[in-house]
Amino acid sequence: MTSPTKHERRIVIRPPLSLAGTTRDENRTLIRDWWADLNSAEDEGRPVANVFVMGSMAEILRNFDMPIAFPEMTSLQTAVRGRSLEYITTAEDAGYSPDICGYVKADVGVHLQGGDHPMGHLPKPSLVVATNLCNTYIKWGEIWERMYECPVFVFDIPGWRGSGFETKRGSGTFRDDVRYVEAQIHELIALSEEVTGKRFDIDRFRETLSSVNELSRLFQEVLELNQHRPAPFNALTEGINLMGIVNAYRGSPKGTHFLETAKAEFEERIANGVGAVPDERFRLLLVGTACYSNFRDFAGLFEDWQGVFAHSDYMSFAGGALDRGIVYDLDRPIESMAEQMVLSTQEAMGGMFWGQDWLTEVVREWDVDGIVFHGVKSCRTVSTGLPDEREWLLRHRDIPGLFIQSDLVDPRLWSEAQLKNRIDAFFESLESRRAAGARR
Amino acid sequence: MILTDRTVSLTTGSIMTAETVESIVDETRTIIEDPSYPMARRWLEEHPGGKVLGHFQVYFPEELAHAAGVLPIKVAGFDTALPIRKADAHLAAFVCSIARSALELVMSGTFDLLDMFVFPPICDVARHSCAVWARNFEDVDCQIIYLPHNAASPAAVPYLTGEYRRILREIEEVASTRVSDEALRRSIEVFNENRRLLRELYRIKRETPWNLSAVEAYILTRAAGVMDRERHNDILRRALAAIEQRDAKPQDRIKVVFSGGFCEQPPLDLISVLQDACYIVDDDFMVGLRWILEDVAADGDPLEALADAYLNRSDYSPVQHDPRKPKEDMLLRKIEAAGAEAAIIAAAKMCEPGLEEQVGYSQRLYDKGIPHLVMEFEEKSNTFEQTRMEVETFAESLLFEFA
Amino acid sequence: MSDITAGIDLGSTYTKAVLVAEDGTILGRYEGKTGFHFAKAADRALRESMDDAGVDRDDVTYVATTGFGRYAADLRDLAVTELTCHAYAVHTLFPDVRTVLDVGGQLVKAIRMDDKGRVQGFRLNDKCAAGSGAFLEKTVRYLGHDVNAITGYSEKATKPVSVSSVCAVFAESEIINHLAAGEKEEDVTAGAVVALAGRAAQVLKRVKPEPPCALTGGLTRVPLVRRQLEEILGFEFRVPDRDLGAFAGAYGAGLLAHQRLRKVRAQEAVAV
Amino acid sequence: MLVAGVDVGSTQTKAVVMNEDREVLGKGLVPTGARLNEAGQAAFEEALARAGAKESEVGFVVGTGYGRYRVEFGDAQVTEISCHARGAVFLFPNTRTVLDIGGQDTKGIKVGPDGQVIDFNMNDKCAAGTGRFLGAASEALEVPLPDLGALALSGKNPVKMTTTCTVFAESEILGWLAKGRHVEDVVAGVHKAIASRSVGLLRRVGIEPEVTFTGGVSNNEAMVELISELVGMPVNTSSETHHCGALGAALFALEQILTGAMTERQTV
Ligand SMILES: Nc1ncnc2c1ncn2[C@@H]1O[C@H](COP(=O)(O)OP(=O)(O)O)[C@@H](O)[C@H]1O
Ligand SMILES: Nc1ncnc2c1ncn2[C@@H]1O[C@H](COP(=O)(O)OP(=O)(O)O)[C@@H](O)[C@H]1O
Ligand code: SF4
Ligand code: SF4
Ligand code: SF4
Repeated sequence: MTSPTKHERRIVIRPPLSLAGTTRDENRTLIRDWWADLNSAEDEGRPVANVFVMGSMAEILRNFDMPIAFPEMTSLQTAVRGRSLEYITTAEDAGYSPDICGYVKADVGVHLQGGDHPMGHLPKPSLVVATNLCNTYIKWGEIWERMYECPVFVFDIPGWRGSGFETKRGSGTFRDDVRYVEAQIHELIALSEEVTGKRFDIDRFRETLSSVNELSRLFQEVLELNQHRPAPFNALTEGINLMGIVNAYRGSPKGTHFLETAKAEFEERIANGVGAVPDERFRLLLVGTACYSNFRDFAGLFEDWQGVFAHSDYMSFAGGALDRGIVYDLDRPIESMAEQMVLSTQEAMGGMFWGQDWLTEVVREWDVDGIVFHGVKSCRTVSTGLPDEREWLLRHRDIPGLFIQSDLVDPRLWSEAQLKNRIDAFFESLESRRAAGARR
Repeated sequence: MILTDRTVSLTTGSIMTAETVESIVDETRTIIEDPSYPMARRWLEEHPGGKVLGHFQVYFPEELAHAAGVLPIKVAGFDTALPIRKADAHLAAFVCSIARSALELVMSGTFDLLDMFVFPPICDVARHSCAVWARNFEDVDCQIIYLPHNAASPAAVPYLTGEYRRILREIEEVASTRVSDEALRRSIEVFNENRRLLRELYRIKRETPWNLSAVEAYILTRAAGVMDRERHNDILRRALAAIEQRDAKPQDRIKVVFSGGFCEQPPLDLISVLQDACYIVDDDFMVGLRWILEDVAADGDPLEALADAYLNRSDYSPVQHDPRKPKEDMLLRKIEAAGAEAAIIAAAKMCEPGLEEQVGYSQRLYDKGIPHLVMEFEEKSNTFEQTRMEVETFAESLLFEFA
Repeated sequence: MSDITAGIDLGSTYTKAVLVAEDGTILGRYEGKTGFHFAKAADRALRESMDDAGVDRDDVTYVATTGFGRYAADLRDLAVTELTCHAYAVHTLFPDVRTVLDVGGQLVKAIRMDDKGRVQGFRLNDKCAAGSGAFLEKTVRYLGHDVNAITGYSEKATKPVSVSSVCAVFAESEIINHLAAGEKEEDVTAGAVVALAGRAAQVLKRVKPEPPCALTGGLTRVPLVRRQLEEILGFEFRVPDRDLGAFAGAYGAGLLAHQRLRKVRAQEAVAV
Repeated sequence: MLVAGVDVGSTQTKAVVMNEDREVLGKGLVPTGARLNEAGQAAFEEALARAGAKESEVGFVVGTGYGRYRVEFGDAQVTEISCHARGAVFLFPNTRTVLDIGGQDTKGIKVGPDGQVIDFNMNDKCAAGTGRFLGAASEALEVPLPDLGALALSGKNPVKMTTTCTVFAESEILGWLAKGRHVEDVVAGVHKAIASRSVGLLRRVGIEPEVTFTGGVSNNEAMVELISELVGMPVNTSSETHHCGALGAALFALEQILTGAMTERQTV
């Protein structure tokens, strides 16, 4: 039961796989293209929209050929590139409190430094769409509104009203919700027409919807591959690459192509019995996000124990509900989109705020040994109720859970010794559970 | 039950002769500082079988509950009178104090008096709280009243009218009753009266702050959240009559507007430290109680009238984005209307919306050359030495004569 | 005879007092541990600074207190906050300075002021010991010395160790580990000083400093603090000479006492 | 054959030497100081001396405690969370909840009947309200640490501490004395602050009887009393609870010897 240390990590010889690395390479190309698109739009003076991963409105915005910037992704990239702290302190120097979401501050820092980002130049938004799925989105939008005087459209989707509450199709509340959302789709279309000077094209809209249907189907298939033992991919490390593309390329054929690539690579791993983590011993489920400022170390703390993340709730809520199965009805596109938005908001928020049932199901279907709840200081949307959820699952479902804290992007909140202590103890307890189970 | 003799006299509503502001405020203070919600319990004794609905900050259309004969009460945290014992274990460490207090009320059993609880989704923490509550508070109907975030959308009023109707149905179910439009209109009248009285209180504060201290005004306002409105109206009437008799001498103090009390409330002692150094001539303490700025129309569809008032005749706060009400402009207007020379831009510790707003406010005030003090507070803090130093320095910088 | 005022700064750890003549000349001063009793500390401070100046109680016409214990001293005629005092003292010493950084025992205070020495804005650090003078004191105490050793050690250092913990208690363990790893005492002390300067710079940036800036407080006695700040921020700091940096609060209080006295005198004149 | 457990703590290093019948033959306790490895060795040697044994008789040493990462003391390392759990159940077999208050961290652990960890929680980043705080109080008041508890028990009107930050403890304590409060009331206030913070932490794992209080602070009778009061039941402590982490480590060492391998984990 000794805690492993880094230098003990083993070198494993894997069978040569013909598709190895294809997903990673395509991911790199696509992300590079995405940046190039943002930058050329800026150079040519074309409008750029800032949107968020939960409710990107790609379905509508693609119609106007507006490149979409995801500030959460660009903030995350500052962390992966090891530069988030510099931006965060720039924002804090401008008066943003240490207790404000680090994504917001990293982004504000980039803008305050003239848009200079480690991966390119961050354009000024011409339009901001913020959904209510995270209320901080709205506050974030207001910051750009002040900086650039750009319109901020708050796209409001009532959805979730509380535990066990479903606004079922056919109910009066569902109709009210859909009508409100539909009205806003029309408002957003009108606003986008105004910003871009382009007309909305309903046929093109249908094409986008159909592409999202396809994307959603593939995404579900990819996630399910990880029900295999050993899990072909790590939902923590490789999961984030998937997330980047399904968000940035939602509604584009390139997005679906990418998922096909990933699926093929993972299937090949399964066929060859190759797992994401060599000699998988523990299967985990991540609730919350990773720590991107110390991404490798974070993953390493679990991999040292041969633990793999088979799934994460992040793949669900930050995936724009793709994992829940989106099926748009192309015969009544706008209405259908409104309905899907209400339903998926309800599910995504339910999973986030009232997640024990969904988590129990994942634990069973993905055959998970324990849940890692990662409270991130930046994000109250993800973290507020995690301790309660964890306690509930342990008490009512006997599912072991570990609660750890750090941050998405703020390396000052990273404390490896403390994390390691907790993580080691958690694995030790999983091990003794296993031993007790074997004895019985 | 912790009721003093004086409270009883207060609650009977008999107007005593030569009542002073101090006596009314003292009595009210013991009520609002008691986390057991003594007046709600008293109301339940007076209304056997009565139902109580709790709601979280900022705003809830209490008329809906009132019309159904249900007592609406507002959660507004408590200072050290409610130590947090159990709630901390259920929430992440970086969550504001009011969310903790609210959960503590549930877990400590104080909220056994509730039959229904409603959260407006004002922020990430409030929405989560609803789920946490529901997991730990199974006997009570916990839900979200969806107050629209796209306030300027033409679809918002019809949408909110529908949502009010939904909530009204839920309340009717809890109270086993049906609510008529007439009953709603009568309730609107009671609350219109309440809003008028509060406006009067705030007028006095703005115009003659020496006759009504910030702490007094705060206590009198906050009482609205913990007792029935008829009773509160009565207290306000008596207090206003007593204030009329006051004729204090203005002192050499700066006039400031306090911003940042829209959700979590600063402890009374903190307000008192602030008022030692300046006159707080306007503020957003418990802004939800005064959210609607004009009388709500008592004719037409009452639910629509309430929805329209919420969206279109209302104040502003960091938890609402309304392109028609840029918050800095609204604050500047408030400062001007109150004749204030400075502002205190506060935020509750860990309150994301409040902290973000601080930056916008202070930037604009800086540009306009309006002196302002930026500070954070926490409902549970009990030392104010640092705040005292800050606010005194601030006042010194405006009052001291420098060569 | 012209007026003499006393400025007494009842700090959280140290009490400082300065006797000030009308033209701003310093006639006497005192510094000692604040200890248990603010009132007693104030009495002692006044008495000893009078001894230092060779004047009697009757010569001191006005007493202004400042600092954490400013209200606890009954002998005061006036209480002013230390922010106002530091700003005014710096304004008097360096009329063109608009930004002051005061690094003391418990708090770091950054102050911006106008051309009259009036405070325009300020920021304090969170009340957490990480980055406070008290932490430095603890560090050298751990090494078996008192505060006076900080300066000597930090001047001798050649390569300060890095101290990354956010918490002073954990930082202490970090420091202990550095010592265990064979780092020199001076490099360890300097490491703690560097960490402190980094935090102080953070606070200063919050008030949007405009150079030239001035540095005050007990940590002006540690030249490395200033050098480190200058390196981080890229501009120069003025530090009052004759050790006045540590006495800036008391000096400011003494100067403001003169201001107040003049106003009182003027009013009396009108009344007569 | 003998085994040993060595707990290299942030403040004190503890060691236990045990035989195959799970009898403790000797204990060691030394201040950790700056040299973790030496402290571990010194405590180990002290325990050996008390046991009247030689190092060569010891078949397996498990290291634990905050220092185990730095020096990788012993033949294997286990976290102090697992060790305290195991040690507490060994000392008090009905233990279901463990509270360990050490020099710079506090832990709440929920344990199963075999001493396995079911759940745990510990303080993060901020060391406020840990054992070190008592040390600071003892220095500020010039009362020796072992006498602090008795003094606290005599305080009838505890003051309300506003900070539990170790570094600021001193000035707040002096502040209270300056206001004329009695030393015993101030000390009582200090204890109350730590106790309520620790029990708050313990609540996060849920408090189930019996509760065993371990770590250096379990030597303090006032803390034992206050914590019993706050958790609503008497808590277990004994002269062994300070050594609980080392004891648990020794038990793990024994298991290693008896079963050959504790885990199926292979080494390189
Ligand atoms: N002789 C000295 N050498 C080095 N540092 C000193 C010396 N005297 C004081 N200090 C530092 O200054 C701090 C006290 O600063 P001061 O401004 O007097 O604080 P306060 O007003 O809060 O008591 C001490 O904590 C110490 O770090
Ligand atoms: N005899 C004693 N009486 C009271 N408290 C003590 C005694 N011995 C140690 N302590 C307390 O225990 C703490 C050390 O506990 P310990 O569990 O050894 O911590 P660590 O493992 O982190 O070094 C000290 O900070 C001190 O407060
Ligand atoms: S609070 Fe969370 S979800 Fe919201 S913007 Fe920040 S990181 Fe994203
Ligand atoms: S204080 Fe702020 S963060 Fe807390 S519930 Fe209120 S608005 Fe939300
Ligand atoms: S214990 Fe550490 S983190 Fe906590 S307040 Fe003190 S110095 Fe700061």
